[in-house]
Amino acid sequence: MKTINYLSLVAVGLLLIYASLGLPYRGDSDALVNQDTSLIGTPVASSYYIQNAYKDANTPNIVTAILCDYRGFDTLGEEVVIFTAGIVCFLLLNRERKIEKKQR
Amino acid sequence: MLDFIAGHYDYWFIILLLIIGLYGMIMKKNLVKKLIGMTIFQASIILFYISGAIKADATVPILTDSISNADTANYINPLPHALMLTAIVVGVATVGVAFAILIQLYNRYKTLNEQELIERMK
Amino acid sequence: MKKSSDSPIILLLSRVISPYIMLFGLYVIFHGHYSPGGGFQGGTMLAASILLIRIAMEEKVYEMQFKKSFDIPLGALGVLIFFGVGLIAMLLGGNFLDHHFLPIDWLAPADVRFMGILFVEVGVGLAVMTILVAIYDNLLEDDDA
Amino acid sequence: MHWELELVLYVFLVIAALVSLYVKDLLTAVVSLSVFSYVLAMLFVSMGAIDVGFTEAVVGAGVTGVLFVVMIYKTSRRSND
Repeated sequence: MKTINYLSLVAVGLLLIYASLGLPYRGDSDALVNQDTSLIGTPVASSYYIQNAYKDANTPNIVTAILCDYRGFDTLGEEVVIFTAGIVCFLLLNRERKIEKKQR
Repeated sequence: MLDFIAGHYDYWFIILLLIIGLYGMIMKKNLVKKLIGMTIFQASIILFYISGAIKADATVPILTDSISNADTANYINPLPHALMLTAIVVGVATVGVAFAILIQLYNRYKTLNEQELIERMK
Repeated sequence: MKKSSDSPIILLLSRVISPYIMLFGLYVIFHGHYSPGGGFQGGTMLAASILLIRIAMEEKVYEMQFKKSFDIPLGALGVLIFFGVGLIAMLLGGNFLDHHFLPIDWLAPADVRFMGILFVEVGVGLAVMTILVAIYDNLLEDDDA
Repeated sequence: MHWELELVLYVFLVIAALVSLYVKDLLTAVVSLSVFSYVLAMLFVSMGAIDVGFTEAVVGAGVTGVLFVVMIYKTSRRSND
């Protein structure tokens, strides 16, 4: 059983290394995600953000502008996930609920 | 050949980290060790996204007056940064839920070893 | 923890350092437009300053700083601030979370979006701070109470 | 993007990950995981992602370590493997 686990680890590693040979070079400015227009002629999102963040929101830090303005819905869902985690911890480990359960 | 290695060596380090995290998750018997392996796995995924965002001879994504933003090759791609920023904070919240479950398991079965846990659950 | 620490160095030093960490966290939240920072980092630093007092002191002392029963309701308030900013923009005719439609008339349109980002970051910081403190508090509950 | 600096940081990263998985005392493993997070934050900053590096330094090396220590305090400290 242990041998199968080790072999599967090595197999996954070799497969990922084979896949990494087709990735673009590191720091390549001409890669597909870094261009201004995509293959079908629409503007690429990150280039649009770099050019228009200061004009739209008066904010020099582009990451903040993306996080709270352009993609605010994403951040809202993420915050709901954090709040759900807090609620789950509260429900699993709270003391008052346990006392109530014991007295019953 | 040397150019190819210089362009790809960090992907191989990231794959090595991913394999280490996967090894911790499937080979270790202690549940806390499995959780540490999951943290390493998650870190390697975040590192892969950040590593794909860099551009040669570009600066950090905070606009200054002296560097023009009309040419987008002057600033690093900011979109993966924003996505991975949320992923890190979601990571600590999910780890908190895992801690709550581990504490409840220990209170009930008095062990965190996987095999003993399965035996005592029967 | 439940009992106070024995060492006077830890007691004195945590009491001195904690307000400065809290001040730097507030700076990181409100200066996040111009420098690295924002709601997530600043909220986590505020949580770190509260957790420092919670580790060093006993329960009676840290209840005076930040009450244990406040953390889930304040987290809900943070989520509601974020949601409310989006809802106001939607009620005034725009899309959900379109800060351009916020009712701040005397500012330029770019500055209205600036203020919208600020409100959102305050909500995110409040939620992250209280939820991290809530996870710590609930992990430390006694099991045999 | 100084490749010598990044190579050293990657080697430290792999060493910290291996130590935190191999050691038998769980408290040592958690301290090694904090070292891992801090080296990771330095690597992010060297790649130009200063916001992500800031977050990782505060969250990964600060709050996660505190939560791990509390969890080990409530359960057992020994590990068999």
